[in-house]
Amino acid sequence: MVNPVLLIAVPLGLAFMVPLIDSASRKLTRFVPVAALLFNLILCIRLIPAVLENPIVINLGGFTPPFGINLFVGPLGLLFAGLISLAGLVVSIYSLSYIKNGPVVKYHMLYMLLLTGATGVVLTGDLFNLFVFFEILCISSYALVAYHGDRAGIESSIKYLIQGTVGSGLLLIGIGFIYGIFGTLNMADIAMKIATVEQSTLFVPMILMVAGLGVESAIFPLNAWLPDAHSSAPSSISAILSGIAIEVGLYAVARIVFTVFGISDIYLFFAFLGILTLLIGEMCAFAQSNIKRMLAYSSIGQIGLILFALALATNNTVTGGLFQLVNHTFSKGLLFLSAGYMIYRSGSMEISSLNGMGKRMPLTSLAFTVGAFSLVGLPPFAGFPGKFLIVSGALLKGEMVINILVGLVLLSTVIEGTYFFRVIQALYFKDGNGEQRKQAPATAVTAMIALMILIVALGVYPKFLADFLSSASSDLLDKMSYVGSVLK
Amino acid sequence: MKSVFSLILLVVLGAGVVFTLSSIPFGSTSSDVGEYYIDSGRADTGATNIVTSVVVGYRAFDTLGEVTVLFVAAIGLGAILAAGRENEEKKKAEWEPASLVLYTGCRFLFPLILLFGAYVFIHGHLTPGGGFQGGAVIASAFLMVYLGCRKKRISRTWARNTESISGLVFVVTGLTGLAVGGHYFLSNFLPEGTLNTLFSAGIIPIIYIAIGLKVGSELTGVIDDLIEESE
Amino acid sequence: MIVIVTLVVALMLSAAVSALFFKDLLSAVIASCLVSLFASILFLFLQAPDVAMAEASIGAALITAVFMIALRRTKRYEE
Amino acid sequence: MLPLIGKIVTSSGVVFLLLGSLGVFRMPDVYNRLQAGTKCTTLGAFLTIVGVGIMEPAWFWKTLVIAVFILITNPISSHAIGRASKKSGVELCDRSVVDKSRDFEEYESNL
Amino acid sequence: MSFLQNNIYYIGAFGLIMIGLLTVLVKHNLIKVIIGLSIMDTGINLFLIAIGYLRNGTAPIFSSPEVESILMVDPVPQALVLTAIVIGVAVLALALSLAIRLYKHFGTLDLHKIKELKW
Amino acid sequence: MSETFVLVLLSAAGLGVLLCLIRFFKGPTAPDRAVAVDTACTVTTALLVFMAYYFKRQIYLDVALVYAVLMFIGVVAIARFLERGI
Repeated sequence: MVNPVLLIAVPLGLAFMVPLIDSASRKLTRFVPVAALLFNLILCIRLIPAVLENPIVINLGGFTPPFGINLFVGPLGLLFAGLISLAGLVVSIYSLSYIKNGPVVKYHMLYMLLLTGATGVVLTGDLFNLFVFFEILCISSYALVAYHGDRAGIESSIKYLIQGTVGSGLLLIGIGFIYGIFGTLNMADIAMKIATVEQSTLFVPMILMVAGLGVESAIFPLNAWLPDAHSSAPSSISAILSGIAIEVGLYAVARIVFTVFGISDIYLFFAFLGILTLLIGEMCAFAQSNIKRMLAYSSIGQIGLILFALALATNNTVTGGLFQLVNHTFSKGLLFLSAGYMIYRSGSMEISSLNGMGKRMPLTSLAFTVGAFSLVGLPPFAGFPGKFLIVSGALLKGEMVINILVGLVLLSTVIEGTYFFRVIQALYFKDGNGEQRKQAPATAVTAMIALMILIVALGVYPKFLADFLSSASSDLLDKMSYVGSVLK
Repeated sequence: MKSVFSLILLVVLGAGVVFTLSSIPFGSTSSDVGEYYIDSGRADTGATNIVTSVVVGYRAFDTLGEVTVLFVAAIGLGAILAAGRENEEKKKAEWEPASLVLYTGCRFLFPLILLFGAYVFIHGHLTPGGGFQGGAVIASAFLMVYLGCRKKRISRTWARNTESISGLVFVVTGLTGLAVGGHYFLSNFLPEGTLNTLFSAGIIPIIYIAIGLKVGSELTGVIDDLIEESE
Repeated sequence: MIVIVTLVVALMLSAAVSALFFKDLLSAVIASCLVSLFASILFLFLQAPDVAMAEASIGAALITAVFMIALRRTKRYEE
Repeated sequence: MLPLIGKIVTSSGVVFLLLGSLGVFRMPDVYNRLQAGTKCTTLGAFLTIVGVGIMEPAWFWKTLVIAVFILITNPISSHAIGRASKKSGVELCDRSVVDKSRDFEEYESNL
Repeated sequence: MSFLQNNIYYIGAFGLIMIGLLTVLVKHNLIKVIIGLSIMDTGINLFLIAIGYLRNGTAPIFSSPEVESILMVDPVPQALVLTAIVIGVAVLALALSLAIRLYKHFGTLDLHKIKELKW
Repeated sequence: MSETFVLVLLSAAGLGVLLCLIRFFKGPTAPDRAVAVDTACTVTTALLVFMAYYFKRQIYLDVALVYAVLMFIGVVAIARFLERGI
């Protein structure tokens, strides 16, 4: 059996090695992230059978939990790690040709470290360790948002940094309270001891931690940074931030709320929060004329939908939510990547400037269309099974409040369809100027085709993923088996 | 309006905090984990400074993450300062040279402070201090050189290579532990030696020296990047 | 002993408040340097010499210098 | 015997420290404050720290290192501040009688 | 007196956190905001250390034989704070470099005057 | 006896720091504040050595040493900023 700690250690070692590689050969550095993520992907695939049997618990340094730090590689963690390596691999292939100017070596290092931080967050079983890896994720994304060094990038990076730093401060205060109350930092240990203290004392730490993580995962009142940051970053980074970073934040929220605290009284509150985030995201997206801002607001909406699905806490809805999450990573990545080259070609981010793009860049436009259809949830693509599972699972609960919320979900889908259709109309049914056909570079096309194939394959054979996802959802919801497998 | 709103927010936060703090009395609770570390930290890791044995022994993975955070910040700072620099007009900032007293003093103190920094991180497992503090002291020594005589600069390639080699030493030590030390990443595979001597505590001094060099060269690089910005 | 601790805490808080009010950013930075100076005394009172050392070395000297460099590149007075 | 000597040395050092701080508080302008704050506190800190070393003989060498460090660094830093305040245009207080730095500048400009 | 003895460190820590947060929320000069963030960081560190304190305890370092029998304070928060301090300085350096770039582009540090992007 | 002795000296040093701090708040110019911080740091170093004596731990002297070294660098940084040196 391979050791899952290599998922973190090898990319870190490679990242530390990049300056040495750089002094040997400048061309080689661009391929370091590709190599590291390929390695991670292969490792994840090799781990699947073992993890489906039993979650793997790795004690780092040989100290048993709660005394040492442990990694918990369950189906959910492995799903996220695999998703990160797959999406990261595709985007790193895309950015081989997309990133040409500026400090390229530093871009690739930061990119790799961002994904390593994300992997660390999803695998760790220790609260403070989660904070540390979260900081790696956040700091590298602050720097990457400002990568081009233009006015918008710097400004949005500042906004992001201030809000993110306050958020991580709140998270650290929450961790301090948790340590003061329980005397331990191991998540399984806290989950076991949670019944021994009064629930009212847990309220403030939980609010602080959820607020801290909520800044990164863009839950409603804390998402002011997101549209700016996602729209002014380089497109490859927008794809990663939308597809990976906020999902990882959501994972951390879910892990803390479900597994560590597990207080079922407040789940409905999170469902409301999710619906609020969904509606606000979709409405703001509808009002945008800038395509990247539109996609960024749409990410807020999708996060709200996934939060709603997770907060209902039945096996069906959580499976649907995770399916929607996978779909969002792929399709939002595809949307940002294709939009990146369309913006590059037309020189403007306004939707009106994309008129007639369907003739000038047919493949890129096709990729955009596939991503949009999949995100809306049209049947042949990967978005459909996820939304179907969420809606049917929520209706199965049979409560009046939840039925109303489901109605709002459907309404938001309609809004989403409308604004995506507007872009597609501009792409195919409006005449633009300049008819010369010029395709995106080969690496970018490869990345987009790979994502399209993944989306269609998941839409056609949802069963392929759904089985794995249902075991992942039981990993999230079944607190006792988590505790049992960590504290043997 | 905004300040009133933020005051209300702070008052609510403060009330919640006071409520929760009442269940954490000051200075009387002790955690099981902490007691375990104090009781068996010396036997487990061989370091007399229990904080060190927690930082580089029990929670070494955190430390790896933390070194990475600093690394990320140093690279990010370099990227931000470098981005778009080429298409800006160069402006020569005038600056006052340091006085002779400061120049001589800095030249005299530089090796002493460097030595002191090295002492701090080499003795990390015996006395207070360790990689971060020692690294910060070393970076301060270089900062003092920049303050005293600005023309003297350390070579960037040298600093970068120190940084990446010491980072690699950390990761490779961990992987060696994975290979030979009973299949645990970062496990202590070297003999622990006698307590309270310099050559004890297995891999802890090695890791602390690596951290010290890495933190020192990274912070020096940060200061160097910032100072270079105006030239 | 408690009197001295209270004195240090009061001085620390007043330094922090003055950092909020100074229009001269240089003074505000010096005030924040004082805050971490007093914080490191408090860390020593709380029996944490490692942390006191780290706070003194990083919080007081390095951060002050970095702030100074940044102030040099930007503007000294808050408008 | 040693503890008593240590106590006397330490107490006298603390008196100097207190006087130095009082000087910083009371003096009229930067240069006078610098004067009080450096000379008094350097001696005061030296005496107190070495006094502690005398009270605990095992610590003597380490305290001596700290004291010598203060002895070296304190004049340099106060020199730097003094020069900086002169360069940044802080005037002497109106009761001062001699300004060697201005005299020097006049002398240089007359050359 | 016993109130002070029990709470003075918490008062100091949360005082710093509140002052820092207030600075971040109210001030609109970027350097001031960054100073506020650093003050808040210091407060959080003080809070974490105060949680681990044991009355009449000593530092968890077995440097000499006579400390064997004395109570020792909790080493875990100290280890956490060492990490948190370094993370704080990393964020601060990044923020200051962004501030330098911002001043180069906009010629001001006032966050209210910078409205390239609508919120 | 010994305890009260140390406490009296600690309070005296604390009073010194307080006086420096009042100068810091009064200003009026930035160099005044730098002087106040410089003096406060020197007094604080002495105070830290006292605290090592009070707690009877030799290892705390290292903290005082770091303090003495790094305060110097911090104050020099402030001074160099004032004379436009960085």
